[in-house]
Amino acid sequence: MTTSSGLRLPGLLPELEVVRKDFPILERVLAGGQPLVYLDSANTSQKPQVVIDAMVDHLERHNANIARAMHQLGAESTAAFEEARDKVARFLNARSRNEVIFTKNATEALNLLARTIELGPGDNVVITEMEHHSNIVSWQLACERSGAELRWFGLTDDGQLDLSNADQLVDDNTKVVAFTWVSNMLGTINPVADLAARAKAAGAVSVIDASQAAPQLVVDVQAVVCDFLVFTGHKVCGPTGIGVLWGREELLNELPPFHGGGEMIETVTMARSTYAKAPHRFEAGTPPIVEAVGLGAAVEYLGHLGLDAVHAHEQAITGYALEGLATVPGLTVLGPTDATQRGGAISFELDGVHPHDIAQVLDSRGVAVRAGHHCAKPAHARYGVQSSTRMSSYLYTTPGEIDALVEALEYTRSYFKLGS
Amino acid sequence: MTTSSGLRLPGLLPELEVVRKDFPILERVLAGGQPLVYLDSANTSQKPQVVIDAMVDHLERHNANIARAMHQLGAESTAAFEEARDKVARFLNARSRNEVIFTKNATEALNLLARTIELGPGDNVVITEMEHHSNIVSWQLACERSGAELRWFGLTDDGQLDLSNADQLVDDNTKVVAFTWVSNMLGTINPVADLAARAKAAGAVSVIDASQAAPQLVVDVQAVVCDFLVFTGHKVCGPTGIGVLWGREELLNELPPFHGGGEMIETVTMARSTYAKAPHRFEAGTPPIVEAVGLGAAVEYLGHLGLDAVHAHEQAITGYALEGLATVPGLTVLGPTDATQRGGAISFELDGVHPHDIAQVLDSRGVAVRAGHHCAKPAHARYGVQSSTRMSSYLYTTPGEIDALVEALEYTRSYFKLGS
Amino acid sequence: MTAQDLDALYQEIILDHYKNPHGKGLREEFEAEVHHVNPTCGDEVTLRVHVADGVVEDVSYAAVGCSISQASASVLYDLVVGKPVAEAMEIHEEFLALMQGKGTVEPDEEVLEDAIAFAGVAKFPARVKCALLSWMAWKDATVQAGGSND
Amino acid sequence: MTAQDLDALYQEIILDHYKNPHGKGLREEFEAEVHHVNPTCGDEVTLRVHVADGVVEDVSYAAVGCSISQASASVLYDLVVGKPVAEAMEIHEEFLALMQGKGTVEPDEEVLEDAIAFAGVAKFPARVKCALLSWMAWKDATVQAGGSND
Ligand SMILES: Cc1ncc(COP(=O)(O)O)c(C=O)c1O
Ligand SMILES: Cc1ncc(COP(=O)(O)O)c(C=O)c1O
Repeated sequence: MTTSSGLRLPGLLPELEVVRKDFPILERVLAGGQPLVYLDSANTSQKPQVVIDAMVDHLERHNANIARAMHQLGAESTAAFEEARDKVARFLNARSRNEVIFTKNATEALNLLARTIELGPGDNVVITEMEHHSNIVSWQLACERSGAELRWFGLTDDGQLDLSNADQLVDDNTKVVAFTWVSNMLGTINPVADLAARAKAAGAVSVIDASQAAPQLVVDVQAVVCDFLVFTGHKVCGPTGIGVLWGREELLNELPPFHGGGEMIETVTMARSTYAKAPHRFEAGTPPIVEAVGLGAAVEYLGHLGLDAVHAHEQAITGYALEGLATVPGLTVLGPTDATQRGGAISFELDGVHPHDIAQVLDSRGVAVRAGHHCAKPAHARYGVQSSTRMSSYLYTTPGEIDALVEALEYTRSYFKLGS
Repeated sequence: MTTSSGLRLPGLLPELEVVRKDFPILERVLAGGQPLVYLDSANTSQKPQVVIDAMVDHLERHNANIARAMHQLGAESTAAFEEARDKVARFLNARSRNEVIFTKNATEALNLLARTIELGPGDNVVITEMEHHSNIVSWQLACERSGAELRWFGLTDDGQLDLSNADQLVDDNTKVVAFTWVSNMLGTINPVADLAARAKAAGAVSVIDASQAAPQLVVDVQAVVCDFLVFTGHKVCGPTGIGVLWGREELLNELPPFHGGGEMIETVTMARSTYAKAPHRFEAGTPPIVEAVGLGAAVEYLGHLGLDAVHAHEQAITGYALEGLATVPGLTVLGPTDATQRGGAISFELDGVHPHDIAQVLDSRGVAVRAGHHCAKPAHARYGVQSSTRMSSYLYTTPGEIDALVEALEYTRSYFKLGS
Repeated sequence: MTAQDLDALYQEIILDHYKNPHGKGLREEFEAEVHHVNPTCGDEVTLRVHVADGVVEDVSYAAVGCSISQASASVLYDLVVGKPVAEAMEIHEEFLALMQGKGTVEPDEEVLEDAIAFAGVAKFPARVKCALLSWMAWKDATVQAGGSND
Repeated sequence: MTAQDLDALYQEIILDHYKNPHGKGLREEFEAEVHHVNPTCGDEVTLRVHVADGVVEDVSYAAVGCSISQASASVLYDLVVGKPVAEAMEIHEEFLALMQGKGTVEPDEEVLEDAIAFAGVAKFPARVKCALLSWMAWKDATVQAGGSND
């Protein structure tokens, strides 16, 4: 029922019903016979069959450790892993495959940078008030360790970065400017190329958190002209357990090693060791092999659909959702309300009902959303909000699912006996 | 052919042929129609169908982010993830599930400790000359950062730890004693309870690398009385992308945070944050969820077979292999030659043929072994060896496969025209 | 979860306490104050205890949170104020056992009174933390106040 | 891989060079010495170059490694010693292209002589590093010696 809406919005992915068939979980029936309406994709995306199949094929037919193994399975596994690196390099339009480092998730990628970029007293790091905790706490800890100062861009009332004091914030002592491309709470799309250029002008490195951008926008590291960029596998149709750190090759090779262990070395004696170049320098230990294979299949899948088409779909659904949400009495959207200027995560408040309670009632109707601070407490605090409810769509979301959300919100209001 | 050996060694797993059917890859036919003889399990183990199926079921039916998601899929995913923690806690006989921290691999677990245990000038860290690079380089880097001194136990000619100067090595300034339970190169099984007691007596913490022990021995952290212990998922029939750090709960809660990010916090403001207790304190970001599910299924699978039975099988195969290898002219085994005193990884040299060349010829017969330094360069250097060939069996290995190895080694000798 | 589950969770008693919480507000007489947070959702409670002669004289609190967490603070107030600390701690234990029982524990109405309405919450692991937020804060504060050393 | 693949890899020429390596040993006259390691297996080469008047006068080396890496050092010696540096660098390029061609590049016997026997190695990614170890070391050393700046 939720997928059969007669509505045909311009911009939707062609053959959306066929695309949905790629995702086995979308056929899941929940308790009480409710069909699944999954609107929590900014939290984690669902996985298409090709990704699952690529992983299963690897585990059932090609599993072996990589690099170190010289036998046939080892060669196959190594080739599959390194091919995944090639696919990610293409996905990001990286100059070289050596610029792609596989990490555990976006959080590890950010912490890798916060641990290896040299900072000291007198230096400063500039972030923003709309960052995910991963791009806040990592730098707080780095500043505590090093004595550097942490600064941040504030936010305007309408959910944008406040750049009015940018010249004072980013100064000659700035070593790092780290910011999100798309906010996971407000949906705001930031002017990343400008921010990266500002960092460069000040002699600082730019770090872009593309965790929410990579799923839905064309991410071209050469076009943005940034220094480092991270994203996480599980939000781009890939599995958990894998993330990506991209960095300019010469910068990566200037960083000291992160973890010590197998595969990151050149040679080891008990007294001292020397280290390999990027990417291996930063991939100590057995990497997430089958996860890389899954991620490779995922970005290839996105490439086949076309990121432009995915983005258009996201905008169409987001616009439709903003319209629908506006019809719910007492509902306030946090962040920009122009669908063409924002990502697909929409956080909102509903007068008189706590987000936990909203999410709970929605769940009883099969509608899956997130409630809480979405790992963005400071951005919530900025707007005087303790927690919010967030719906987030993805390439498989239908207008009918948005209808189901809006109906379920109406039901929530009546369940908690709110007048209209 | 390789699995049909008439031989019935005492100690083999009952119904070995049935057990082998659990592992789809063992039916793999390699180039030239060769059946796979997989003797590289110390590098990574193969995966039983139950592990693959558990992962697929999770991805196709229950996938959602954990902890933060309040909807039905979120609850299912969280339950599956936390159940995996319970399974691992039981596998290790941990006092509390809070003592089990999921990491990316053993390497990350060791580096987590090397980054968070406080060290300073005057302190020392004691390791051994038979460690895997992960348990060497991690501490080298920690000592470089902190000014602490790195010390190590040497090795005796017969492949054991040289404990003769233990009282001088481990002294009042020792903060950490880190050592492997089973050597991945020599196969040596170390007296871990004694070493842990020695660390305790000196007021140091003990760190056990159980990466090679967990697959084949009963690992009981309460019986060993150690402080920290790590192992890696992919060597115990689980997937890549996951490892385990176990630590005594009170010690874990004394350590500072490792990575900053989602789920490891209590509260976050732009200026400062406070942190959750273990295990969450050390699990910043989206954890390897489907990997934990796979690992949970893997340790449960091992539990059903019985670690005692797996160990007996390993000993039977290792004894048979040592006998077989002894028949090959010019072959020298590195490490203990008494099967009851060692693990299942057997490294050896063959006069006149380089390990790469051996592995290559073996591969042409379908026999998969490892050649190189096995991430244990110092142990190789100790015995004046540049690199070696390593065969490593596991619970699915048959005597027939050992026969195939020995025949292939004979063939290697004749291929390189070595006289007998 | 189904519509019936929803009704089992949001019992009338809970919604009543949510709309009209008992004992809410921070009052001046207290020996200990604590601040607890639910890290997942950011819900918070600041809670003060006033203990005299081994008796819980007052529990006062300011809380931001969902219906379950608000109602459970209100029920806590009703159940412990006026009781000897030892008895209040036993009630705490009983409520904890109910919440952690995954829906298998039968609540004792004699002891838990209105709190038996939380039996339905125990089936929702994500909400158990909400129900326990103020209870955990109360225990923490009471121990700090020296009212109990267990 | 099959038995035929094995024979394609271990050509007679390779095994001959392995058993009787040309130019092996470290000799005294040199402008640069480098030490390269194959991190995966630990194979090592110490290599010295002696360049005079733009000509590769000598390449001397001590190496520990497999048949492929040993034979390729021997073949390197044969191919570059006595050649002008520029020409030797071209041979290097040609050998590199052959090794990185995944078995699709047809080697030019005029230029590569015995080194054409390494065509089979290109099909084994794990062994390409072995074949290139001494060649990479030679290029590194020659650049350091100022013999070439490309
Ligand atoms: C003894 C030992 N320690 C540590 C490791 C590292 O494990 P991983 O590469 O999964 O981090 C290994 C395996 O490679 C090992 O054998
Ligand atoms: C903007 C942003 N940055 C970082 C992250 C962290 O990603 P992960 O939890 O996979 O490390 C997320 C998602 O949780 C995110 O939305």
